[in-house]
Amino acid sequence: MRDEDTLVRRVPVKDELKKRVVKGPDGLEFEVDPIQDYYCDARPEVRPGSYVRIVEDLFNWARSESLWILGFGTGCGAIEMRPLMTPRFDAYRYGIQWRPTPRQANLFVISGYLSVKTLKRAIRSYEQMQSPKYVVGLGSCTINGGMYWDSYNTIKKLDEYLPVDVYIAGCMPRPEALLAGFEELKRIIRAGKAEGANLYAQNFDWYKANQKRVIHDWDMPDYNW
Amino acid sequence: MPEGKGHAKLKTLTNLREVLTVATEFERTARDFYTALAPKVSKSIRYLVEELVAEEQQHLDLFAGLAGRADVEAVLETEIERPASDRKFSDCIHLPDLGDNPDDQAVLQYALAREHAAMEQYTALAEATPPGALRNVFVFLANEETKHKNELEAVYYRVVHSGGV
Amino acid sequence: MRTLLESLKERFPLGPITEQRPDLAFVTVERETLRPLIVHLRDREGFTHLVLLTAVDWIEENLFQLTYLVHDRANARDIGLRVMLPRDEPEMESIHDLWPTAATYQRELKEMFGIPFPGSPRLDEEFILEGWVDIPPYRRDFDTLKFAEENFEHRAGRGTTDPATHMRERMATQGGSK
Amino acid sequence: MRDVLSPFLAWKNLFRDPVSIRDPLNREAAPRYRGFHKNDVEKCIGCGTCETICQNGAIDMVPVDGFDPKNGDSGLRPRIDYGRCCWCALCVDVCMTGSLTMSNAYKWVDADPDAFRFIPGVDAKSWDGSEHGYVCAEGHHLTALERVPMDEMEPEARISNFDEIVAGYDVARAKLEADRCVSCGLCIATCPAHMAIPQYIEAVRDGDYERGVALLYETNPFSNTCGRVCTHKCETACAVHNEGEAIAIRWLKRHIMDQVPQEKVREIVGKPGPATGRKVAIVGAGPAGLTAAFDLAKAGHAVTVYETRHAAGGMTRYGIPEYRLPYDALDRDVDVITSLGVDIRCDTRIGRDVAMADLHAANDAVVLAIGLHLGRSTRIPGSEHAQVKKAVDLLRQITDGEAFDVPKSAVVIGGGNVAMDIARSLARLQKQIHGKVDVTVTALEDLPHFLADREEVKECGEEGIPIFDARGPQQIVIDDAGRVTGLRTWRVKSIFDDKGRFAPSYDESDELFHPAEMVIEAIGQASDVSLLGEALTEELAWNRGRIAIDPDGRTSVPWLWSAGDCVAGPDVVHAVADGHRVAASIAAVFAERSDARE
Amino acid sequence: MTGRATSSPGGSTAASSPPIDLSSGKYLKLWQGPQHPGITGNMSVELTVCGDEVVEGKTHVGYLHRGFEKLMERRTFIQVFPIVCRVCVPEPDFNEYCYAATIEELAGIEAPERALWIRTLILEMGRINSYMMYLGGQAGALGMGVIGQWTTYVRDLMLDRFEELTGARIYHMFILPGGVRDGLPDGFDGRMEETLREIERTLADVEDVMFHNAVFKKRTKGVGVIPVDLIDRYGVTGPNARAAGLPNDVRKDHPYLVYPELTFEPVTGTDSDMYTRADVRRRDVAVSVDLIRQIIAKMPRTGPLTAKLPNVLHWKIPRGETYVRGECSRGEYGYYTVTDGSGHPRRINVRGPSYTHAMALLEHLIPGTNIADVAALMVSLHTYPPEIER
Repeated sequence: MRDEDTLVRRVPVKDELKKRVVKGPDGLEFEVDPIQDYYCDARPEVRPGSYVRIVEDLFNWARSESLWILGFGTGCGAIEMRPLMTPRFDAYRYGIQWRPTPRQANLFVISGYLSVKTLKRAIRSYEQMQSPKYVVGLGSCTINGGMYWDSYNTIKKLDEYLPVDVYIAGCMPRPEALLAGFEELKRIIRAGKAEGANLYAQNFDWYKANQKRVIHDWDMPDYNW
Repeated sequence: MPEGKGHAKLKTLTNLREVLTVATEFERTARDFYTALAPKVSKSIRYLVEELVAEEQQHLDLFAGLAGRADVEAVLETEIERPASDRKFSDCIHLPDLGDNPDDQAVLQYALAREHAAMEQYTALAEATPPGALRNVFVFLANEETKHKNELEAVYYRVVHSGGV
Repeated sequence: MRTLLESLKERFPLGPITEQRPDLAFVTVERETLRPLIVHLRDREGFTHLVLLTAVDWIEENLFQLTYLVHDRANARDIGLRVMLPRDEPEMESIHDLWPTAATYQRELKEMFGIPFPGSPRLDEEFILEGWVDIPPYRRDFDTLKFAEENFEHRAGRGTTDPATHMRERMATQGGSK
Repeated sequence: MRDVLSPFLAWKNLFRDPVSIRDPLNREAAPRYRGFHKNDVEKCIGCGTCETICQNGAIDMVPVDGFDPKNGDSGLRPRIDYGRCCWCALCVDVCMTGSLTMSNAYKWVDADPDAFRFIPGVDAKSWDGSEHGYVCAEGHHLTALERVPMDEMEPEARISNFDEIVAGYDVARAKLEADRCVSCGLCIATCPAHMAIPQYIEAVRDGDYERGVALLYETNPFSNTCGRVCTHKCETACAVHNEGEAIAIRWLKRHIMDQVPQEKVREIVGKPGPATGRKVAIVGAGPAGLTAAFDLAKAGHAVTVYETRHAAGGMTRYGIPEYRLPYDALDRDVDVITSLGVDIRCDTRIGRDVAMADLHAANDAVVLAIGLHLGRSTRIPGSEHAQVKKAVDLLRQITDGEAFDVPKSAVVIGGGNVAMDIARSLARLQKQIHGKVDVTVTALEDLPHFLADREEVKECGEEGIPIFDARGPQQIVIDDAGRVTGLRTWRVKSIFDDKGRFAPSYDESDELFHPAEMVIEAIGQASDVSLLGEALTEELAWNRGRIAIDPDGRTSVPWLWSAGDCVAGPDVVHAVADGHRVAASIAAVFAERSDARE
Repeated sequence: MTGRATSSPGGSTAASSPPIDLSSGKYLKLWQGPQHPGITGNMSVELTVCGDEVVEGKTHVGYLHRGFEKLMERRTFIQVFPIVCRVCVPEPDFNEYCYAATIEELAGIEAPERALWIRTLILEMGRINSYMMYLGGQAGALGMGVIGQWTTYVRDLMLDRFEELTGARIYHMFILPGGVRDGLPDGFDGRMEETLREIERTLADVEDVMFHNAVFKKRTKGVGVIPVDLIDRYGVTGPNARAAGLPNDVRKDHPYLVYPELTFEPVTGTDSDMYTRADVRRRDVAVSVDLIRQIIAKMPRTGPLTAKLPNVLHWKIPRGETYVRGECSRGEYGYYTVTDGSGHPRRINVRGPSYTHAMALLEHLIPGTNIADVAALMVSLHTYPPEIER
């Protein structure tokens, strides 16, 4: 096990993130520490389910029928999302649509391999999404590295870094397979088993340790939303 | 079978009791013959003779058991026609002289001839017997001898043709 | 192509020449010759298009090969200029002033091979990698599989059997003395 | 104006039928689609070529219940990790049996990331029965199926002499042939000596013959010999054999030896180990005895080999004709062994010149590797006649150059390699002396059950020697003057019973007479164990006619080991393997004794 | 300070330019991407804006970096074949073709005639797909979602043709070194013709709705002009160069595969702005449609599909180096392959057109544009990030 602190320090902090003195519009000078001051840093919390089972079931049904996917094509699998958004496959009829920002999305499709650089952005995007939120791993490379199994720049097991609800095999999976994956995810949500966000909160330290082990240039707060 | 010395038995009809007696004698002499032969052969091929002793003893026991069976008992006195192969069969009771130190091939050839005669004898007897318990006995015996002969054939092929690449 | 190479030979000290195709030749040149030669090719001979600039690591010979591929549109031909640099001191003159786009190539070479091109814009900024802490990954002595195994988790439960070994072990026990 | 109105043309699509696929969840992929894998596990041989070619490291070869390793089948089956696979189908293209294919199924979703791993054909999947999916295009092979031909002498050219028939590969062809190998290693277990076949073939590919020689000598000091006359069971196990012609493993081995000068071979083999003071006597200078001698000498033990014949080599010299194995090739093998200081005493017969007991007394261990030099007789009527010869005796006479009256016509009984050897040797002599070949071969077995190599049978035919298969010899006919006139045979109706056991039955009506001056029996051989003497024979444990040995080749008598044809049956490379085995066993016993002494 | 925005032709990033003082309060940094709807693929542009005018743009790539060039060095020559197509997702076949061509050249292998025709067919099919994605993206970046709905649909029809021919939708893995994997399936010609007709119909609709659209014209005409003297200095190729009036087309200049036997003229434009580039690409689709018809009509239907390869499991290629290029939808695509006599490539360098277009060129064009136009400008250069960082 490597010492994470050493690793972070081996990569110098970018100039713009260093503490510095800034002059405000009113002419007053003050010090800013970007990482501390620009973000709201707080740990995620476990969201308890509703006390009434039938209410929770209703919520889950509603959630399952409105999968809003974050429009972030992290890897090559993103190209098979395009047909789903268009009339031929028309995923909208299944209650699935794409949203441009994490705030509006509850499903993050990791469309294939994640390079370390993208992993960092994917984590931030994921953390900005509102709970309950779900993650689908698309393609072989999210399962065990896929054809980039010996690459120095891609992670191999997505579930080390983010809680994954469903995996879809293929390289890359066809739109039909994606739909099947989403249907499976709906089933899991309806069964109340899509607890990714809570898992992430529960095992936050474990996830963070894993993330920091591969992201050497860790210049962001542990959690920001 | 005190008076059962081969050719004297040359009459057209015989009965099952007689056939069984001759057969039992046939196996007994064979067993005794092989038992006596064993120490004479080289140790390298003694296994062959010892196997033959065991095999003949097994047959002897089989025939003894057969004579005691109720269904066989009932047909023991049935007269049947003596088959043509009887002569050859009876001949085999005569013991050959395989010499002082017979080799494996000689022993096997002799054993094969014996089994072949026995097989033919029982097959012929079975054919001469009307269907029924008696016939089943002969068919059974014929099968036993055939099986034994086949095994010997296989041994023969392996021993004699070994190295025949 | 032959005549062009002949005329170049008269003007510049050229190393070994490989005529790969009638429309493609590779020429080895000294570090100092590269710039005057490439300027000549660009301005006099019509090789105005810099197709690519990349490096090859000949670690056994302790050399980096820089390949500058330039293209002459009018005559549809290419020349690849090879510059061999010692691996332990691989610095090379920048050509971003000749082709602004060369700056990108040089930035990549700096990052992936560790070859510096002093004066090239944004040379030391991270380009493709982020937070890289090992030796430049395109160098031959960087073992990507080893790196991947040490740094990333692979899914457990895999394991293979060598057919020859398996057969020898299993068939020996099955067959007894034979 | 047009630029403002034109966009409204989009509204015309209101009247089009929707293009949406009604049920995308159950849409079938194209017939060629590269979907999930299928494997015909009965056809699969577990060669692991799919694993080798997979650039994703997605395939593991794993043992599967119900599939035990056997000749040409490792018993392993591919397990595919869909966390790695990229569906490039190179594994399907390269599959040596065509067992691995793809369905056009493509849907597999699971919440468990560890679930995406399966053994196609073993772990039942919904697409196992799928008719569609990717298969390798007709004629598309990633490896070459046809064997590179080797030059050999035409029948007319070879029939009048004992020159070696096959020329051996030249370097270019050897490289081509070596290139066909997929390095799966299925052959290694089948080779009795477990030679490093893929590795030495790789040495041929690389043109590194010295490495090749070193590899060969790790497991076989008789590579000149085995490179020519090995029974090459390895080639029956070859993965390429399934869809094409097996790699010419034997010829490649020979090719390596052909490329390296003898001095270099000796240099590669090296020097004997430091002397240990132990002495070993070996009876019989055949491949088994000499291999043991080689190993023991390498380990530093003093080895003396006793050979009753004029020269070393055993059956490889006295049983195999020169045109298959030239004596100088064999001599080169023997030369390397003697160069290690092994003392071969020819013309020395145990039991006559030296007693077994003396060997025991003078040595720390004795190895019996006496082979099978006694010819068996059919013992049919007439077989005692002087003009009825045993093949092994005749072959020995030919090797030793002993003169005998070459018959104008001869008939050979037997369907093994020895029968072919004597028939073809006699044919050559006939051609030389009488100018005309007249040899007939009759065999009990039918052609498909011949024990002889296919090439031998083929070449026999080419040389004008007719083969009558499925003929049971009944009588050697002798005329009134006491001369052999020929052989009478019956047709064999069947040779094996329904259980595959030997049980010949004859069709007596189909009788043939094969006229000949001489009849040669080549039906089988036995070991001449008489040299042991009665006491030792009695002392030894026997196993169905052969000296009983433990898995290491050790007999029941503690100082005596036995190896080679006399215990394992006839096969050169088996004899070599045996030689190694007893040498290892002896070395282990010596080591134990040393430990005990300390 | 704002003068910085109209950067000199020496390059926006020239070290001589005065630095932008962030603490002055005039400037704001905006990150467009990687998670951003106005970005092509997984990349990002770091914008420095003054008001709504962009004064500096820096392209950041590497989000899709898998280290292909490194991975290829670890793989045997046949093992490289499945991995190359992943370098470019929307138009993967050029990787397969260029790789196969360099390997064939270095190993002295000639692919059979029939395979060359099928390769050409596949490359043209891929070109149409790539353009279709572009048209949708270009329109989408300017708020015209419907075009993308149409073009993605016809692209999907073409994917069906790909699927029945190659056995895969996206990564075809069909052009092997030495040839192609299989011939055309039964009835392919007819279905292809139907698809082509659908494409032509859609193209006509696109022309009406997009190219004769006042909004589109206003947003794109005169914007993002690449002066012709920049073409070679910035390594601009393909439609980006042809829109400036240069007839640069590798298919014509360096004819490869069976292009010498096909009749076509490179499509050029004059204004070199966003509109012209889009228009050049739209007309290029029609050229490809015509080429496919010619190929279908002329191609041989029998004959071998692959050349005899050495045993691929231990295929070694003698030392050598070469460069093979092709004209992909975005410009010059090429593979520079170096072999060293071993069983693995020594080095493979992939020259994707986006490398120059999305980096130096984009960074040069961005200053002075409006924030809202950056996305459209990026799209109009038609860049695919994976081929930049590989």
